This record gives sequence, C-alpha cells and structure tokens, in this order.
Amino acid sequence: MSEIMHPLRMKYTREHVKKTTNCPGCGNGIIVQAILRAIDELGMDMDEFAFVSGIGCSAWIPSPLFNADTLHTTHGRPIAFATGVKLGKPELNVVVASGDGDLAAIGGNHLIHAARRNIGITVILVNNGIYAMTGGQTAPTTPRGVNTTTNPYGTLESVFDISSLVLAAGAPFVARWTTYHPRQITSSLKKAFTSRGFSFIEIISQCPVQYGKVTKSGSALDLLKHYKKDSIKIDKARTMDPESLKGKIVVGEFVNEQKPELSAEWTELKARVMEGRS
Amino acid sequence: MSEIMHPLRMKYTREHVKKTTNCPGCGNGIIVQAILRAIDELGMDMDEFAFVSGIGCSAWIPSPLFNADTLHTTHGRPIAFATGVKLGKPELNVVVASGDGDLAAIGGNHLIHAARRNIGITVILVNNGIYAMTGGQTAPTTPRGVNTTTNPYGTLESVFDISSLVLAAGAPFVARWTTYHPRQITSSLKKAFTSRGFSFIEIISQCPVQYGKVTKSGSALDLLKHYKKDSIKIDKARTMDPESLKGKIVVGEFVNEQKPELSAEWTELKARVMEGRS
Amino acid sequence: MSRVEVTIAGLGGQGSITAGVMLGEAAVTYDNKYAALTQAYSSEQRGGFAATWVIVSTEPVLFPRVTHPDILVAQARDSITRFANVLKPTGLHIIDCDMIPETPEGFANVIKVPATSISRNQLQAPVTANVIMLGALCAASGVVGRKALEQVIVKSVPKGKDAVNLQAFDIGFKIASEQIK
Amino acid sequence: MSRVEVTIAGLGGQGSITAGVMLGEAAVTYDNKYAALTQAYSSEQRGGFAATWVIVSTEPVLFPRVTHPDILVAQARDSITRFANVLKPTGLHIIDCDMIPETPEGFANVIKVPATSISRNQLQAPVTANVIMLGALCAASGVVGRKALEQVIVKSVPKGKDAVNLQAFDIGFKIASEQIK
Amino acid sequence: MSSKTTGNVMAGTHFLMGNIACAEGAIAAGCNFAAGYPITPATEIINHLAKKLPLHGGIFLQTEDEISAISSIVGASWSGCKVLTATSGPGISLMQENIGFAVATETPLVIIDVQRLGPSTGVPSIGLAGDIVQVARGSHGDYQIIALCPDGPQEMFDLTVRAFNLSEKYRVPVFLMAEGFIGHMRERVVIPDASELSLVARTIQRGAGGPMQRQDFLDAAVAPMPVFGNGLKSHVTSSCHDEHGMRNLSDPEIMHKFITKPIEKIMRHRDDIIQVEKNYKDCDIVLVAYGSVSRSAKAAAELARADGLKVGIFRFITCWPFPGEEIREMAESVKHMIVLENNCGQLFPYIKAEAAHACRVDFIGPQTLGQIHDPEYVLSRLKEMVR
Amino acid sequence: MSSKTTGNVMAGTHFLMGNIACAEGAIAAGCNFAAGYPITPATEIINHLAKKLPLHGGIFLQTEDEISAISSIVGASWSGCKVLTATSGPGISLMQENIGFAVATETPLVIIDVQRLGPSTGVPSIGLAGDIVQVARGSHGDYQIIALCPDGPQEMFDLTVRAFNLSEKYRVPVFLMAEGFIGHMRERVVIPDASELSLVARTIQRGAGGPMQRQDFLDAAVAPMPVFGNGLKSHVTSSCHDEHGMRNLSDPEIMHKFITKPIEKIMRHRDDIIQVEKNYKDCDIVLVAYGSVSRSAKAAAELARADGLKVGIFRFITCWPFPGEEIREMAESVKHMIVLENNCGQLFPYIKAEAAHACRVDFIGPQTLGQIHDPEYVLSRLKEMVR
Amino acid sequence: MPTVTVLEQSCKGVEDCGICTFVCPASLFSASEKMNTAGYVPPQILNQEKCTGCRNCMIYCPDFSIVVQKNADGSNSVEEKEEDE
Amino acid sequence: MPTVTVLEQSCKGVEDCGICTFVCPASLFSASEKMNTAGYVPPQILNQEKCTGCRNCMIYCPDFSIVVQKNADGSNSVEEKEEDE
Ligand SMILES: Cc1ncc(C[n+]2csc(CCOP(=O)(O)OP(=O)(O)O)c2C)c(N)n1
Ligand SMILES: Cc1ncc(C[n+]2csc(CCOP(=O)(O)OP(=O)(O)O)c2C)c(N)n1
Ligand code: SF4
Ligand code: SF4
Ligand code: SF4
Ligand code: SF4
Ligand code: SF4
Ligand code: SF4
Ligand SMILES: [Mg+2]
Ligand SMILES: [Mg+2]
Repeated sequence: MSEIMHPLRMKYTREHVKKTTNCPGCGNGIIVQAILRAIDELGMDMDEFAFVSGIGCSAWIPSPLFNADTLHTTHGRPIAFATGVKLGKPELNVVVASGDGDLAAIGGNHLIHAARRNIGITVILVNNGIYAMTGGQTAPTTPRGVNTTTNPYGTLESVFDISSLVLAAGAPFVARWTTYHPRQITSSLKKAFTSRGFSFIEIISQCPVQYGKVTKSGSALDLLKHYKKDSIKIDKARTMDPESLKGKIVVGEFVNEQKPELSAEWTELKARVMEGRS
Repeated sequence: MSEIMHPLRMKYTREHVKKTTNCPGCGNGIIVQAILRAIDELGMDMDEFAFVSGIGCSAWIPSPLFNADTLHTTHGRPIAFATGVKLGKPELNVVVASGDGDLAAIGGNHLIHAARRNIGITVILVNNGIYAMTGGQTAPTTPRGVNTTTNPYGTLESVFDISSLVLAAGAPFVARWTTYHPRQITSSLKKAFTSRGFSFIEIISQCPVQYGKVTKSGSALDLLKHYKKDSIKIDKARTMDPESLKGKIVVGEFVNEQKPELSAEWTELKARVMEGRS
Repeated sequence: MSRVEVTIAGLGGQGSITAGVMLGEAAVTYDNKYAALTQAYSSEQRGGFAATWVIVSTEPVLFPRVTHPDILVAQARDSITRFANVLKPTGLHIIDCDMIPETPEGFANVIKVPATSISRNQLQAPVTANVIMLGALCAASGVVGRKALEQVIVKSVPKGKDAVNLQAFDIGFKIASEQIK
Repeated sequence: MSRVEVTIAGLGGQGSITAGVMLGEAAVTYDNKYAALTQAYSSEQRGGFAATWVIVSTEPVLFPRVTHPDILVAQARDSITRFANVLKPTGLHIIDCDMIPETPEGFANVIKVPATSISRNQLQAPVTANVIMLGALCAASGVVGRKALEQVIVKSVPKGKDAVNLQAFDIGFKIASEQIK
Repeated sequence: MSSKTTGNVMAGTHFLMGNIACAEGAIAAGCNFAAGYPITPATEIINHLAKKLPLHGGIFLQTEDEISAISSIVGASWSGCKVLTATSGPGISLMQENIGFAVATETPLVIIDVQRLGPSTGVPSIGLAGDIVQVARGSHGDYQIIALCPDGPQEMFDLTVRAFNLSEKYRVPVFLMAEGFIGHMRERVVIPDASELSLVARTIQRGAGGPMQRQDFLDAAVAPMPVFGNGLKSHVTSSCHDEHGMRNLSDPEIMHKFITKPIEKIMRHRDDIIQVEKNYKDCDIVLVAYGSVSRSAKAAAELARADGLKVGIFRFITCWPFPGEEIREMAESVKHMIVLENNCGQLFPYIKAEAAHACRVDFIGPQTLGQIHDPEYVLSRLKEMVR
Repeated sequence: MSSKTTGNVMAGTHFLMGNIACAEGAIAAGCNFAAGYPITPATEIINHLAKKLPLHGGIFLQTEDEISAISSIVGASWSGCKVLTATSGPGISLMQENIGFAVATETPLVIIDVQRLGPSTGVPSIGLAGDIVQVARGSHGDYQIIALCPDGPQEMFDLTVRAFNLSEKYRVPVFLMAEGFIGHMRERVVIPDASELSLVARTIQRGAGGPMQRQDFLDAAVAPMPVFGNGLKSHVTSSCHDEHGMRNLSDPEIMHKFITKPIEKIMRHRDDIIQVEKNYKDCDIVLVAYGSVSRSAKAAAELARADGLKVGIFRFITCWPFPGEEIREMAESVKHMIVLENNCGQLFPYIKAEAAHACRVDFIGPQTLGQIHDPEYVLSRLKEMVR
Repeated sequence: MPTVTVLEQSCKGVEDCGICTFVCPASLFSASEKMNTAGYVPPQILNQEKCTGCRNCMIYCPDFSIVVQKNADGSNSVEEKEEDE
Repeated sequence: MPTVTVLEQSCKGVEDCGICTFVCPASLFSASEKMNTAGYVPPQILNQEKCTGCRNCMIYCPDFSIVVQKNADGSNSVEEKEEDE
C-alpha cells in the first residue's frame, strides 16, 4: 500500500516540496485541496494558472506547493502584483490566495480597488481572525473583546465584514464559506475560475495554534465544530433579524453578476484605438 | 462700506492668509464656509479643534486658512495622522478634510480602517470626481466612460460609492451632500462635531477647471445645476428602483448610530488596568 | 549671434509661455538651430504670473538658464517689475503698451506694441496678443526667421484660427519694423 | 573559569531553550555573573530542531556567539548530528540517553541522563526533562550555582509546578554527581 | 516638419519637453505596460503614455497609489511585458519595499524619477537631484540597481531607451534620474529612425521541466527569465532562495549567495553598464558633476578656459553602479576635483572615498538650492579654492 | 531578585532579551504612545509595549500597516506625546515617505529598526545591519536624522532612553539600529533607578498669538514645539515653509532654508549627539565597527594583542550624523583602518571619504552574511592585509 | 431691509464663478462693468429692495465675497433659520 | 467497498489535528498506537467495512494524508458527486 499517494497531490503539487509548513489541524490544508479539486473537476491545466500570494501562513497555500507559475510577493501586495500579471497576460487565470491580515489589513486598499475596477482575478482570502505567522496579533477580523498578543486587555476595535466590504466596493462575485464547507468552496471556486470578472471568496479557517491558543478559542476541532454549528446560509440569513444573527457566520454566495472585466476591456480598447490610428 | 468683512472669515480664518488658492467657482469655498458655519452655530471655539488634511486642492480647505491647529500631511495619509492626534489628545475635535483621490484612492485603506475601529474623528471627503491638483487624472470617483488625462479613450473602471463603502466598513455616521446643499452640510457637520464616533461626510463638489474641462461637463454653474436637478434624498431613493436611480445623486444621512468610540475606550481601558495594577 | 537669451513674461492667460514654445520650436524644427526653454507660473487662474525663458543658439546650449536676457518681451506691468532689472542694458525691450503705459526707463531699445487693444478691438481675438508680440520680436531681433515662426503658428493654433493668427503676427511684425527703422 | 560556552539542543517542544534561559538568568540575576544567550529554532510544531547557546562568564561577554562549546547538552539525536562536531574534544557532553542510546564517540566526558523516561514515568511530567538535564549540567559543571538555578526554576515555572521541577532538578543533579564521582 | 513615425518611433528633430522625450523613448524602446500615479513634476510622462501607449498596443494603468504601480509592473514584467513606472521622490519613497522585491527577484523594469525639491512635500515644481542615494540605498538590505542621469531632453529620450536595454539585459530595475528642471525644460531632441535604434530583449528561459531542473536565479552571468504562461511552473519569491528560486531560510551559504549574486551580476558587467563623459586631459582641476548641473560645470569650464584656467570635466551618465574605477583613475592624474551636485552633496562621499587618497576633493552645492549653479558662481568658488 | 519598579522603571539586574530591554527603555523614557505593526524580528517590542504601556497610562495602537504607524505617531507627537514605533527593514521601507514628513516638520519620534537579512523578504529571523544607509538617505531629498547602534541588550535599554532624549531635545526622528541578532539575544541588563535616569522633555512653545508672531520652525538652535491643543493655532506642513510654518513655494531663499536649517540644527549640535567608543592609543591598526560586529572586533583585537599585534578599536555608538571628525582625527594618528560591518560595506565609503587622505582603509564583511564575524577570521584577514 | 454687500476685491468673477447669480431666488445679481485688480468681474446687485434676506448668496459664495446684513443695526450675526429644499 | 488509506508519514496527528475523527459520518477514525518519525500519532481505521465512501476524510484532511479509493480497480479518480449539507 505504500505506493498510494493522494491523487491531487500527485497531479498538482511540486514533487520536491515534501511537506507543508502548516501546523497540525490548520485549515489551510483544507483550502489547498479545495482549490486543487476545483481545477481538477474543471479539467483545467495548472499551466493555465498563475498563483500569487503575500506573506503569512495562508500565503503558503499555493506557494511553493502548487506545480504552476507561483509568485510569492510582499506583505499586503499580492493583488497589486496580480493585477499586473493579469493585464500583462489576460489569458492566464490569476489566483490570489492569502491571509486576512495580508489582504484586509495592510493590503485592504488593493482589495477594494481591484473589486472596483473589476480586474478578472480570483481572490481567496483566508480569514483566521488573527495574524498567525507573527504570533497571534490582532487582525481586522479579530472579534471585539477577545485578547490577543497586541491587545492583551481585549481588542477595542470592531471587525470588518470583509465580504460586505468587497461587495460595497463593487465586486461582481462574492462568496463566503468556512473550512467546514470544502465542497462548497470547490463549487464556488469552479464558478470563480470560469467567470470573467473579479471573484472573491472569503474562507473562515481555523488557526488552532495562534488564534485558538491566544484567544482561548480551543482546538482545530473546537473551531470546526463552531463553524458547523453557527454557519447560516445567506438565503436563510436574509430572513432573520440582526439580533438572532449575532455570533453566526453567514455563508454562501452573496452576489454573482456580470460586469465588464478590465483586461478584456483593455483588449477591446487597444483594438479600437489601433484601428482608428491605421 | 469698505470695512465690511465676512463674519466667518473674520472670526475663524488666519488674518495673514489673504486669498484662497481655489479657482473661480470651485466648490471648495462653499465647503469652507459650511464648516465654519457649523462651528459658529455650535458656539464652539477653534481651539477645540485640530484640522488635518492631505495633498490636493481639497486639502487646502482647512489649511492654512483656518485659524486653528492645522496639520497638512502627505498625500493619502491624513486619517492615519488624525488617528494619532485624536488618541494623543482625545479632548480635541479632530477633523479631516481632503479630496477623493487623497482619501479614497491612495488613502482608501486608512479610511476603511478608521471607520472600522471607530476612532472619533470627522472626515469630510470632497468628491469632485477627479484628481484636480495634478491636472485632471482619473479618480476612483470618475464616472465610467468619461475621458480624463490618464484615460483619454474613456475610463474603463467603475466608481466607488464611497459612502456605501465607508458604511460597510462600519462607520456609525455617514452622510452625503453636494455643494448645492450648504445648509445641509452644516447641519450634518453639527451632528458630526457633537457626536462621539467616526463620522463621515462625502460632499460632491464642482471642479469646473479640471473636471469640468477635461470631462467636458461644463462650468461651475452647469455642475451646480446638475446637483440641484439630480439629487435625490435617501428616504425617497429607498423607494425607487435601481434603474430610475441611474444618474442620480443620492444625498442625505445614511446612518447615525452609537458605537463605542476608540479613544474613549482607551481612556477607560487605561483606567481599568492601572487600577488593577495598583 | 551665437546665443540669444529671451524672456517672455506676462499674466496667466496671456499666452506668454505658448509664445515661448513657438519661438523655440521655430528655431529648432524650421531654422535648424538649438533652443532651450524653461518656464514658471503661479497656480492662480487669473492675475498670477507666467514667464518663459528661451535660449536660441547656433550651437548646442550649454548652460540652460537665462540669467541676463538679451530680449525681454513684457506683456504686463508685473513682468517689468520682475524681470527688467536683469535685462542687459543694451537689450531689446518689447512691451505691450496697453498694459504698460509708461516707457521703462534706462533701456535704449524699447519697442511698444499695443497688442492687447489690437487683439481685442481690431482682431476680435484677445488670445492673439501673444502672437502680435511674437511678430514684433521677429521683426526686431531676427532671432528666428519669419517663415519658421509662421509655419509653427499654423501648426500650433486650433484649426480655423491660422488666418487671424498670421494676421496678428504680421501686424506685430510691421509695428516693430517701423519702430526700428 | 572565566568564560564557559554551553549549547543546549533538542527537538522543538523539549524545552531546550527554556533551559538555556534559566541557565542564563540564574547566572546573571542570582550568581552575579555575565551571560549571553542566542537561540534558533525551526518553524515546525513538532520534529523540528531547537537550540540555544549560552555563554556564562565572570567578565562581560565580548564575542557573543558560541563557536566551540565547552558543554553540549543534547536532548535528541539530531542535536548530536548538528553540534557534537564543534564541541571541544575535552568538553563535557551531557546526553539524554533515552533519546540517544549510543554513546557518542570521541569524547572523554560523557554524562548520560535518562531524562525522558524519568520525566514521563517517574515524575509523570514530560515537560520536566529539560530541568533534569539542567540539574545534571549544574552538578557536572558548576557553571552556575545550584541555589541560583533553583531560585530561577521556582520563579519561572507555572504556579504549582515548582515542587515537581525542583524534584526533577534534584534527580538530574544526583545522576550527574554519581557519574562524575 | 522632418518627423515620421516608423514602428513605435517618432523619428525626426523636435522641440520637446524632457518628460515627453522620456515617454517617447519608452515607446521607442518597446514598453508595452506602464503603470503610475500622477505626481508633479513627472505627470506629463504618464499623461503622454496614457495617450500614446494604446496606439501601439500597450496599456497604461493608473493605480490607486505608487505601491500598486511598482507592484503591478513587476507582475506584468513576469507576464513578459516591457514595463515602466514614472514618479517623483514621494513615489519612490513609497515604492522602496517593492523596489527591493524587484531586485531580489531579478525583475526587469524601468523607473523614471523626476526629482523635485524635498524632503517630503517640499516644492513639487522645483527640481533637485535629491533622490540620488535613495534610489540605490533606500530599500532595506544590500542590493545593486542601475541609475542613469540625463542632462537634458535629448538624454531623456536616449537614456530611457538605454534604461530598458540594461534592465532587460541584466534583469534589474533601472532608474532614470531626471530632475524636475530637466523633465520640464524643452529642447531640441533628435529621434533616430527605428532602424537605427538597437533594442535589447531579455533572454527568456526555455528550459524544460520544473524550476528544480533549471537555474532561474542567482546567476552572476544573468539567468534566463522564466516568465509566466510558458508552462515553466516558475517559482518567484523574494524570500531568501536558491538558484532554482526555492525559498531557503536555513542554509547560511544560500543566504550569502541570495545577497551577493545579484550584486555580483551587475558589478561583473560594470564596464558595459557604466558610462561617463570625461575631458580632463592635461588638467589639474576637474569639475565632477551629473544631471542638470553638469551643464553648469561645462559652462564654468568654458569660462575658466576663457580665463586661462585649464579646467576639466567629468560627468556621470551612469551614477549607479558607482563609477569608482573611473574616479580612481582620474584621481591619479589630476590634483583637484571639485564636485558639483544639485543637492547637499549626496554622491560627494562616494566620490571622495575613491579619490581622496590621491587628490584634493571639494564640493560646491548650488548657491541657492533649487536653482542650478550659475557658471560664474562656480568659477568664482573654484578660484577661491585654488587660491 | 534585586529588581523593583519605581515610576515607570523596572530597576535592577535582569537577564533580558534585547527587544524587551528596548521596550523597557521606552517605558522608562516616558513613552506614552506607541504604534506599530508586527514584524519579525521586532515583534517582541510591540508585544511587550502592548502589555506594559497601558499599565503606565500609555497607549499601544496596532495600525493597519507601517505607513499608518509612522503617521499616527507623528500625529500623537503633535498632540504632545512621547512616541515610538518599532519595525524591521520592510517596515522602514514603507515608512520612508513619512519619515521625511517628520524630518521636514521637525517632529520628535523614535523608530526602532530591528534589522533583518534582506533585501526584500529575505530571512526574517536572521539579523544583518542592512538598513544603515536607508534610514539616513532612504526618503527623498536632503535631510539629517540621528541613528544609534546598540551592541547588546544593555544598550538596547540605554540607547532607547537616549534616543527619546535626543529626539525630544532636537525635534528630530531618532533611529535605534538594532540587528535581529541583538534584538533576540539575551544578556545581563542593569536598569538604573528612576532617579538615576536623566530624561529630557521637549521645549514647548509658549508664545502668544498666531504662528506669524512666533518662530516655530527652521531654527538651527531648535524652535520650541507648538504642540496642539494649547490654543497656539499652529500650522504644520511638510511643504516648503518659512520659520512660521507657513507654506511658501515661490521664494528661493526660503526653499534653501527649508532644506538646510533642519540639517544645520543637527550638525550644530553634533558634539552633543555623537558618541563613539575608541581605544587606539599607540596603535597603527584600528578595527572600526558598530553594532553586533563591534563585539567581534573587540574580541579580535584582544586576540591580536595576545598575538603581540597592537590593534585598536573604534566603535560608532552614533552612526548618524556620521562621526566624520572623529574618523578624520583617527586617520591622522593611525596607519590603517579596517572596517567591519555586518553588511556589504554600507558605511565603508563614508568612512573612507574621511580617512583615505591620511591612512589606508580596508573592509571586511562577515565570512558568511548573516553570521557575525568570527574573531579568528578577522584576525587572519587582518594579518593578511598587514602582511 | 437686509443689506447685501459684495466684497469686490476677493470675488473671482461672474464669468467663471457666478454662483451668486444662480442661487439668488430673486435673481438680483448680474455682471458689473468693473474688473478687480486680479482681473475678475464681480457682480452688481440691482433692485436690492427685492432681497428676501435668504442669505443664499452669502452662504454659497465660495470666496467670502458677499455679506448679507439682516439686522437694522448692521451687526454681522451669522445666525439664520435652517432652510431645507 | 471503498478502500481508505492513511498516509501515516505526512499525518500531523489526531492529538492536534484529528479532523478525520470529526468528519467521518461513520466515526471510523481513532488514534493509533504508532508515532510517525515527525512525532505525530496518525489515526487508525477500524471497521472499514462501514465506510460509506463519502470521502469526507479525504477532502477534509489538511495534509493529503487520507486517500479513499472508491473504484474496484483502485484508480485514483477524484470525481465525486456534489454533496451539500
Ligand atoms: C511590510 C511587512 N510588515 C510586516 C510583515 C510581517 N508579517 C509577516 S506575516 C504577517 C501577518 C500575516 O497575517 P495574515 O495575513 O492574517 O496571515 P496568517 O499568518 O494569519 O495566515 C506579518 C505582519 C512583513 N512581512 N512585511
Ligand atoms: C505620494 C504622492 N503621490 C502623488 C502626489 C501628487 N498629488 C498631489 S495632489 C494629488 C491628487 C489629488 O486629488 P484629490 O485628492 O482628489 O484632490 P483634488 O485636487 O481633486 O481636490 C496627487 C496625485 C503626491 N503629492 N504624493
Ligand atoms: S499558526 Fe495558525 S494559521 Fe499558521 S500554520 Fe499554524 S495553525 Fe495554521
Ligand atoms: S482645479 Fe478644480 S478643485 Fe482645484 S481649485 Fe480649481 S476648481 Fe477647485
Ligand atoms: S459667488 Fe462670490 S465669487 Fe462668485 S461671482 Fe458671486 S460674488 Fe463673486
Ligand atoms: S440674501 Fe437671498 S435674496 Fe437677498 S441677495 Fe442674497 S440670495 Fe438674493
Ligand atoms: S485529518 Fe489527516 S492529518 Fe489530521 S489526523 Fe486525520 S489523517 Fe492525520
Ligand atoms: S469515506 Fe467517509 S465514511 Fe469512509 S472513512 Fe472516509 S469519512 Fe468515513
Ligand atoms: Mg490571518
Ligand atoms: Mg478630487
């Protein structure tokens, strides 16, 4: 039996990357598989993709693991790099996967502007509620009142509802799931990978080692159980009052519409003005 | 008659600043007065305020004109500076006034984070739809399709609905007016200056010289006429369908609620932990 | 004349800088000379100042700043205040006498051109005052050839405005020609 | 003995670095000596490596890196692989013989402490293995006084765990004392 | 007018603003992706590119800030584009982190810095050469970039083309260090026919297999670039990495190479990269300068010669890598170097370090910062020093 | 344990990590507002401040990024707080623009840079002194900051206190240039009683009337600071301004002063600011170093002496303003300087510029970048050079 | 009757601005014949007696160039009633 | 009957992870007695015949450490039907 290997691992990851750097029980591993499964189910080739990430535990999801073009950038900037990659080669499927600190704290501006300009990339934001890699500091997703390394007397700030923010910024495709929903993640990603336009998927994910410990929220299983118990589908949530939604995680696809995509618009514009010139 | 002076100018502006740098018909002058009138009507003193601005035509609204503590910062960063001013001296009324490029393009991240953490400052964002000071480049508020200096074949990107974005980021007070609504601006500012919490006022303002010319939208009066004709109060807008709202400017106070304010929370926290220590 | 330094100054909106650019362009692209142009203006819409400094030379221009101009074209009183003191005493002084009624003292070569009134009243085109001054400059100095300037004018002005501008140029040229006679 | 260089190494989770910090702290705050500590660890949760280098001296420490340790405390086989080659030939080699069954060759002074098994079986507290090793280090080298280390242990460990840690220290101390006798 | 546009090249003799000459140089060099954020005194470059690039099939992206501008051109460079951004000092300051990224990942790109009077907001419309050291040392860590100093609109064109060539050839960010004065001045600019321009394109990796089978990085002879979308499964990271591009945070030897190889890559080719203009034969005194004030220096040297003083000239066209050998060589043959900079003396220590063992080295800043040196002032200072 | 906390000071003898000693130094110095963003290897400083500052009535704000961190401490400084931020190279790179703002507005603040191996992401946990020039020249324009180089945890405490004192006294950003190695090492740290610490507070403007009646800026003797909330109606801008703080973009004389006065302010007080450690009496050869590797230098000098070679020592405690006079003085008395830096030679040109006229100057980098120099390696290189 | 004063020197001209001409409900403002020293043509007020005292002109003028004095004693009160539209 | 294989070497242990024990609807996973070379205790599968072939274990395992082979021929197909919950 020892020759058995995980088929996704075999097909889509770099041979020489022998182990992931994730801690035991980290949600990032679930996301890794969910992404590869989407590609596999769509029958796409890794060579059609470029993966871009920032700095943080979650930024290690695609890179260097995935056997594809991978661009591991600086903290907070992957979306800005990805915008250039996409405009430079519009035929590539450009996918950003990174953390909540990376994409919504230091990188928040690139996120909302990418949504606004509808650049055709897919952004997978891993929301683990903390700065995991640097040791449990407050993220803009850390619940109010909770203790962290940099708020040892309890965070005084409120969280971003990142999906709502990205929606308000103009994104045509926005979904949120938790790592308790790997199949749904895959299904949303399949839509994202095949749609034009900026697509955004927020994934609530367990970080047992930093978030779990620092905020005293328990183990990987405790967090997964919470995701299972407290997730509410958006259709249902829309029928509920704010009070009863407290403490709940609203999941699902929030919006999926068509808007003109930037790199395609550019291709058109160039054709138009070059024709006008000649 | 020559000794007559404008009373707001006399009471609240620096004597040695003999003229404003605004072009003729610029909306910024209307905003200047609206701010001073709010202070005057509240019977407040300039010494209770600190005004912070960035770089751009609109950043010249408070600075150096206002006879108060004025901090003229770098492009995009006034909210970050203001956060420090406020936390350093919570008793000050800290007011940021700056442009749409400054606060929503390069400074977009500070804007949404200030809203999220509910730092008790007032932000006046002047939305003139353009980078005026640098000569008519596209702003994230420039309507799609319109020609600008940097999009001479028409902008391909969509605009931010900044007030909605700031709302989604968590701001407890959000209002939008145009320069056709100076009295309403003043009235919203009076609420902002007297409420705790992050308060945000977007003002659609005419820039006849850059926006008007570059985008061929006409003179100061043309723009004011458009504001008059196409503004719809939020109450009414809520009853209308998206189609009939196209081309309209929704104005009014979008939200006004109470949330714990950051500098006050800090004062409390410090008292609590210092007591615990002694 | 290997290196001629020209200052053209006026109020914002009078087209001083445009005139300078035409001068440089004529020198370079039609007269096959060298030219270097620098400029400055205040940010006011009106009433501010605008100035341009043009060096025209048969050799490549080494030091590109104008320090002691050979020619000062002054379109407003403010231009005299700012720049007359550095004009070479032997320098050529071309003034718009509508804007600057009193003759500047201490200069030998002063040419007076009522450019503002001509442009407004005779030509009904206030924006041609700078071209009138350019015509005068051309006649009085020969720093750039008439043909070259005319070509640049035609190329530079909006379509349909070439006739009135060429006429303006001619008027200025004639006025100056008479005064240097 | 003016300058003693100690390396304490093991796998992540074995408390090697904590032991080093206690050693340094004892030297400085209770023995009134000087000490300098540096450390390194890999990012893995388990199975990674962790090491600390402590210099204890009666004089201020000039060069703060350990290059040729006088003492190597090895809590895992990996520690031997990495660090035994730089231990001074005459150096003291304290090994956890549960983790490293074979005696390292080429060293005169090898002290074997079954710290893992004692901590697990006898003390029911696996996390005290590092303190047992510290006890052995204390007895075998005297680099820091027993009293000082005991005080630091009491101060450093969680409340209620001081007794078992002091016991662990004592066990290690005795094991080493017997071997150097 | 004697101009025609062949291919991307607006050939002919023009009277152009420096910034426009620069934008035309970029187009002539084949730039097909530019990103930027408006800022005085560089704005004309992006305005012009916004207008012209699409006509040549290129894209200009106005980003939300300068950080995004540098990041997106790095991304587009990895997609195979010839890329550029243009900004001024405040923009360079904001780009520093990702300039470091570009260096560490050996990404070809061109940055135009039209320098203005600083520090901070300063005076946007007045030029100084205040960013000369910041472009070479302003990002963290040790690294080596290339920087060129145009002395007028003609070189705004020529050196922009050269900047692209060097950047593509050596996989390194190249800066064009224009000053506001140069960017905004207009002068005669001769643009050659497309056929007379020699353009360099990067060598693209063609190796098969994954990156572990290739050497994509850390080659002092310049590794072929494994651009995206070619099935190369490239890995690009600015974490410490080995020659395959793979992250390694434990091997000290790799750390050492990670830092030193990209530097060595430039220094090994310094003779191809470094250009200076010199004319100090038989002179004891040389005026050393670059950029706008090199023209003051030349004018002063002419005045001096007219005055019977033999004064030489040395101009940096390339200022980074620093032309140390050229300075040393000169130091051995002259008695006195007088350095003119349009700042408070940023390169002065670097010059002195290479020359002070062999000759006297003095510094003259502009009489008033913001105004380039008046040649007569230079001459009078020179005479004082010599006396 | 012999420690007690008087006031804000944790007096006594401790075995402390450098970063913790630094945070304790900040608290002892009276810091009451810190803002920062986590980054290895500086994170322990902000973690510790987050825990301790509120106990002393201070605030720690975790900002959304480093740009916001520097901006908010500038704001809080104008509200009258003693302020600090701590970061590493990538953070400094991002802060460059607003470091320039702080310099141009003469704002007191302290920046702790725990340097890591770069360029770019590099190796977060390994220290180098790679940011030495970037903190002085990395923002655009000409300006002058102060930077101090601790050689261990004790100086992480001492020099943090001194950094606050200098910053408040001279209204200028002061950098503590820790290396990751120093920040993460633990050593004996003696913290004096509060009564033994001498702390400096800024001079606050008390002048009546508006700013036009006062001189709030551009005073080479240091203008009293017109902090906010005192009814002073201060105006603060980093645009070119006059001594009242009022923007002026037209007067060349004011532009000149805008640049030169804040530099002059520091240089005029250089004797108070610059500290060096030196011991080269009767030596022909001196090892010149700073930070971590100054300890290698000292150890090597001891080895050399044991070997019969008289080798002196010179250490920068202050590295900016650059101790040029001290170097020149030494150059006149020795024959050979050998510079050790924990980088590729960033200060080397600055040293050589001041010394090369009078003595030989050589450079030794670490054998492997990321590891501080082994003293025996230094000795062997030294012997080679001397031979 | 309110007194309406145009501070001509700071006005930026009805040509480019002219906001007062637009916002006065009684349409009292029109271009004057004068030009101020900056080159702008300020407005003139004809038929001041028709002024309603609404203060629109004062509130909208971007350059502090119109003062409406409501009170007989000429005092510069800036109080007014909130008007919505 | 599906074959479920635990790739023990890459497993990060039921102690800290144990996600398989939670997501298996048939509760087939429990801690084994072994320890892998990295020091983690992988799970064991008891009563494999009760496996429903749902693939939860495979899909949720964060470390690619479980392979469920559905097909009799043992091929590594990763197709599956979409299941919602
Ligand atoms: C400019 C810069 N600032 C700070 C850091 C340090 N840093 C590395 S990862 C990280 C936070 C990562 O948090 P998040 O994005 O949420 O990822 P996670 O580790 O939680 O998955 C920080 C602050 C950095 N690398 N660069
Ligand atoms: C870092 C930086 N980038 C760019 C600029 C140049 N700049 C000055 S103002 C401005 C745009 C201002 O636009 P906005 O904020 O909308 O103000 P407006 O002039 O339209 O009122 C820009 C890009 C700068 N000063 N600093
Ligand atoms: S620290 Fe948290 S997020 Fe990072 S790998 Fe470990 S569990 Fe995952
Ligand atoms: S350019 Fe536009 S925004 Fe700026 S002052 Fe003029 S009119 Fe106002
Ligand atoms: S609104 Fe004011 S500035 Fe405008 S025209 Fe009327 S008086 Fe003049
Ligand atoms: S107060 Fe009202 S009615 Fe009177 S002039 Fe002004 S705008 Fe017209
Ligand atoms: S889910 Fe995977 S890694 Fe976790 S315990 Fe089970 S087999 Fe091991
Ligand atoms: S396939 Fe389903 S039932 Fe079978 S072992 Fe896995 S989780 Fe359990
Ligand atoms: Mg996170
Ligand atoms: Mg704007």
